Amino acid sequence: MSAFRQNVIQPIIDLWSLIVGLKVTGKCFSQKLITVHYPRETIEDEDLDTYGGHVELVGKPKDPATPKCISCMMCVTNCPSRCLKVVKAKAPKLTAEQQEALAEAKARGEKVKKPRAPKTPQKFIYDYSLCSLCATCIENCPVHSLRFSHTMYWATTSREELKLDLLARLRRQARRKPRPAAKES
Amino acid sequence: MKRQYAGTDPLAGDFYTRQFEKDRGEHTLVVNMGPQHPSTHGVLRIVIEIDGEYILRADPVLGYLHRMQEKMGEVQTWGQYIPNMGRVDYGHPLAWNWAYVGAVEKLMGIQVPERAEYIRVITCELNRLTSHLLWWGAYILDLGAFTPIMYSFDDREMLLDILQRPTASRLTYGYFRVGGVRKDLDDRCIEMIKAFIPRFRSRLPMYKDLVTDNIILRKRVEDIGIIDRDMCRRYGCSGPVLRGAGEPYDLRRCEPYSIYDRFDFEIPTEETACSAGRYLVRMAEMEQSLRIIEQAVEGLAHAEGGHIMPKAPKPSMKPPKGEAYFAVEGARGKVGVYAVSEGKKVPYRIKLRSPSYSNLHAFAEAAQGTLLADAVATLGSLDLIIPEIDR
Amino acid sequence: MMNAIDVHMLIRLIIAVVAAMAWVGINALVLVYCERKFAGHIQRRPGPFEVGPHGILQPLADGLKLMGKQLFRPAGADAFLFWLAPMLSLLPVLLLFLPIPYGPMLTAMNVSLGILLILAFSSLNVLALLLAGWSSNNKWGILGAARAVSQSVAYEIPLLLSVLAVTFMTGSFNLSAISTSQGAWPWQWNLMAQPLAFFIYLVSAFGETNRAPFDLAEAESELTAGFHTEYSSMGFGLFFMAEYAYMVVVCSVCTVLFLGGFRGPVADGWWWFLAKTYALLFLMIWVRWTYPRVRFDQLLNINWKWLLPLAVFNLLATAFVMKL
Amino acid sequence: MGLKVLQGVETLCVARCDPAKTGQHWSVFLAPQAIVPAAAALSAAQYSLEDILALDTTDGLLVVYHFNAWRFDERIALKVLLPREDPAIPSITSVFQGAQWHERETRDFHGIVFEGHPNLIPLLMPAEDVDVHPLLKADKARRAIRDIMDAGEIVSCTGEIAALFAPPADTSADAARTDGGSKA
Repeated sequence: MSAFRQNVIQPIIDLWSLIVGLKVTGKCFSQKLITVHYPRETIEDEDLDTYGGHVELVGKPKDPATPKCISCMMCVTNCPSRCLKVVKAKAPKLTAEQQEALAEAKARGEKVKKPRAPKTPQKFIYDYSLCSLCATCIENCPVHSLRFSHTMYWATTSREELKLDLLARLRRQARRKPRPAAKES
Repeated sequence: MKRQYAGTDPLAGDFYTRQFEKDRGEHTLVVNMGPQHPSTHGVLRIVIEIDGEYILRADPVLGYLHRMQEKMGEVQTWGQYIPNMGRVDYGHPLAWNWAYVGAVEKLMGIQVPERAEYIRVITCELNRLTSHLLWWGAYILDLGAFTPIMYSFDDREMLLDILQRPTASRLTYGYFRVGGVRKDLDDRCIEMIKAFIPRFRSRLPMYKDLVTDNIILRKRVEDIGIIDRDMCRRYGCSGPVLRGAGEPYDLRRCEPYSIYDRFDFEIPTEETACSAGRYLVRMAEMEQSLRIIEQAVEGLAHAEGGHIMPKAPKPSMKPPKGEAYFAVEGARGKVGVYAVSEGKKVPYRIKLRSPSYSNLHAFAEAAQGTLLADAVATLGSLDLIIPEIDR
Repeated sequence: MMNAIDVHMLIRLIIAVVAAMAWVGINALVLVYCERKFAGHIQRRPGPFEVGPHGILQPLADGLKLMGKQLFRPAGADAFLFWLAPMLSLLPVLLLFLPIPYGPMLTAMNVSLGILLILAFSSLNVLALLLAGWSSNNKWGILGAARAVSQSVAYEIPLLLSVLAVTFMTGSFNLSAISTSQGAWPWQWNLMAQPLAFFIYLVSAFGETNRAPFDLAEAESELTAGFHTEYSSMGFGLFFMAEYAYMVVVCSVCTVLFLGGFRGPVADGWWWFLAKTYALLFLMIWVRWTYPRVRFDQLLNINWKWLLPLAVFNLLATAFVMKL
Repeated sequence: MGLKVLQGVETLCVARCDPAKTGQHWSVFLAPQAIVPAAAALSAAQYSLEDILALDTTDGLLVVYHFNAWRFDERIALKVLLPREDPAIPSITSVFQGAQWHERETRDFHGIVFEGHPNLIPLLMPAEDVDVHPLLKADKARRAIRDIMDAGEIVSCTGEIAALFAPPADTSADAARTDGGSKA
């Protein structure tokens, strides 16, 4: 009897689960869509703000076109993917007159200050195709000059375009949104 | 011309096929399941000898996604290796993060602040949910139902939004640091988690109605792919595979690490040792993870310390000489990292013990004598992540 | 030489076949679109949306894409059989549409043995699947073909028996006669008299048309794509069209046999026929996007252990009742 | 109090480790021929295999087997030191079938031959690179065992193994080696 129950009655009862399944999908069919039609709609900014896109430079608060970066190379040494390339700026070359003046001053026994190399880097190249977005550079920057951008919708057609000149990018950003100080005046 | 292939030679296959065909019986067919097969999820390849549709022998061939992660560990500094951990297992990367960071912390004798421990528990459990949801959808897809993966991804997207806030990424997290985590959980994140838990609780019955109770699915997974306790021991299986065989072995309880001893949760087990057992264990685990997250979010409110210890080691840290083994409970089982330091910036040796590797190894024995369709059901129930197997 | 009636018949036949071809094409396009939209909404996404308003031109674009692709034949495949198979799959379908009564006067050929004609020619599809799988020189293809054959052979029997039960009641193989023998309202349909036969027919129909949850011959997660693994371009396209055409045929026949065909409340006509057929098609789509796939031995067990005894029982009961 | 599980197995060195520091409870050095009996003893005591790995050291190739128990928290590391030339060790696949892949992987990475393995073909490395062993260290990067791990709290030990962990006696030769290493 139990065999009959197990082999004949039970399967018929089990068919109910199929109806339940249809009910679930039927219910979902009548519900609102939950996807975002990408080109026409985008997701909310609030979710986008936390997205870690490629790395970008942070400008000085007073001069957004110049990065805070002091060319200390911490980011370059710590990067596991070796995707950053920073070229330090060289000390400005002295003109002949300046050199003479310097030599004179030295001869007079004054304390001579040779012009130092500016701390701002000359080049800041970043290869997004290599980057693993691990944030090691961001954490290890002593002056907090790096951060994640929020560019989620960026696509390129060639690998070369993934090499970014972050300095140029920063200048573009600064131009696009005028600094708050300028607004006030 | 056309018939010249009928014999053996030019298309007889590669090294592994030839190795496999040495023991081939008469009147059987050797088929390659993968590396491009819809249900091997990536580039797993299994050479199968079939008689009709019955599997006589199966032999997984690995290495299609082999990246030599262990060698990479020997050329990078201790801190630089962390992002690699996100790439070993894309399903549950935070477990790998934790295993590696934990091993280094053991080497250095670091005590992590309480708040950081809570954050680790919360994010790791959320990540376990994403992993189980991914598995669930993909497994049902393997069994032929297309719709559930869309529902599971609906929930998974919300989890990814939550995890994106502290980690800034959505899949391959490199979030843990030696001494803590990279970024604190903000209020909005806590809010989102609190909103997610009741929503997900209400979704679980729907999953049950649509799939778990479905008679077709039950008939597909019950008594298929038996991996019992002894097999688990011989092959070193762990995680849901072992718990599906009835052994309540969960590292969060049996080898308690971090602050898991503070939480009240159960370890679901099933005695059946079949695919259905493993399936049910994972479904029950999702509920338990929710419980842990609930308690951890409460605990986080009055946890001491910051999200990372003060003066946390830099990427160029130099752990003292020694060896350390640290294992955590990942979504697939025991995730272990064995690190050996010579006291330099660069590790001397890093061994990654991945759960999928051992779990897959048991497949060959479990699949013997089952149907081809059962092989898919068994393979899926093991919840394999190929990059983790090949490392 | 040829008398006037023959010429008349021939012209009629040609028109009918051309119409059937168009009908198959249109149905495939509409059904593909409906299926994708329906599946999309079940999964709470919009489905095709980009080509044309609400993606309505998507099937056309897909068809063009299929035609534009390279016709590829794997090394070692038997060229003749390989290309014969898709054609063999689609061609008999055109015949199947001939005896179906779409409206009171809308029948291509009022064949007295209409239902037998449909059952006979639809069996040719098995041959196509077998040839496709065999000639591809692909192991998955052979497995798919083997599955397809045993599945089709098995499911034809209960299908036939459930159809026979209806013909016992009406006493005719003519589909128009079966339609008109039923009333306009749902309770006058054969569905009410033969619920078991309807159920058996429906389940067997899923098996016959290789639709999920019985799509084992092409079970993509097991056999990659089964018998049509190696087909590209329109080779695949023809199989695809044939599958949808068979769905339409099976649902049309079901409408005629159990749902009153073109009969309906207020006014009889092709609109009722289409509405009922498409309702059945939607059911098939709905089921496909809900259930997992059954295993092969289970599939055959369902047939031999459940459907066949039930169908025989149903047939005997019908005969008994009719005799009374 | 020694390690009860391995009673009856010939061990070279048994040492208790600090699990808080190393994650291991016991570190046991064995002779190559003792590995199969040791694995059998562990198997009989319901231990499960975690992993097998090898370390390239100046003292030779150190094969490490990790076993652990389910019912209680204990991880045992079995260590076997093999010569660098023609390293070979009996396979434990007859006891733990799960060792098959671990041993194949170790052969791939370090070139250690596991005798008695049913199918010792490349696993993760491509078949054409049978003789490439990526985890073998360059001469300069190689360290002695005493430089990479502690002996732990020794319970019993033979002189041979104790010598591995003893501070270098012959200062001239060893100091030169370590200096060279640190410069590199």
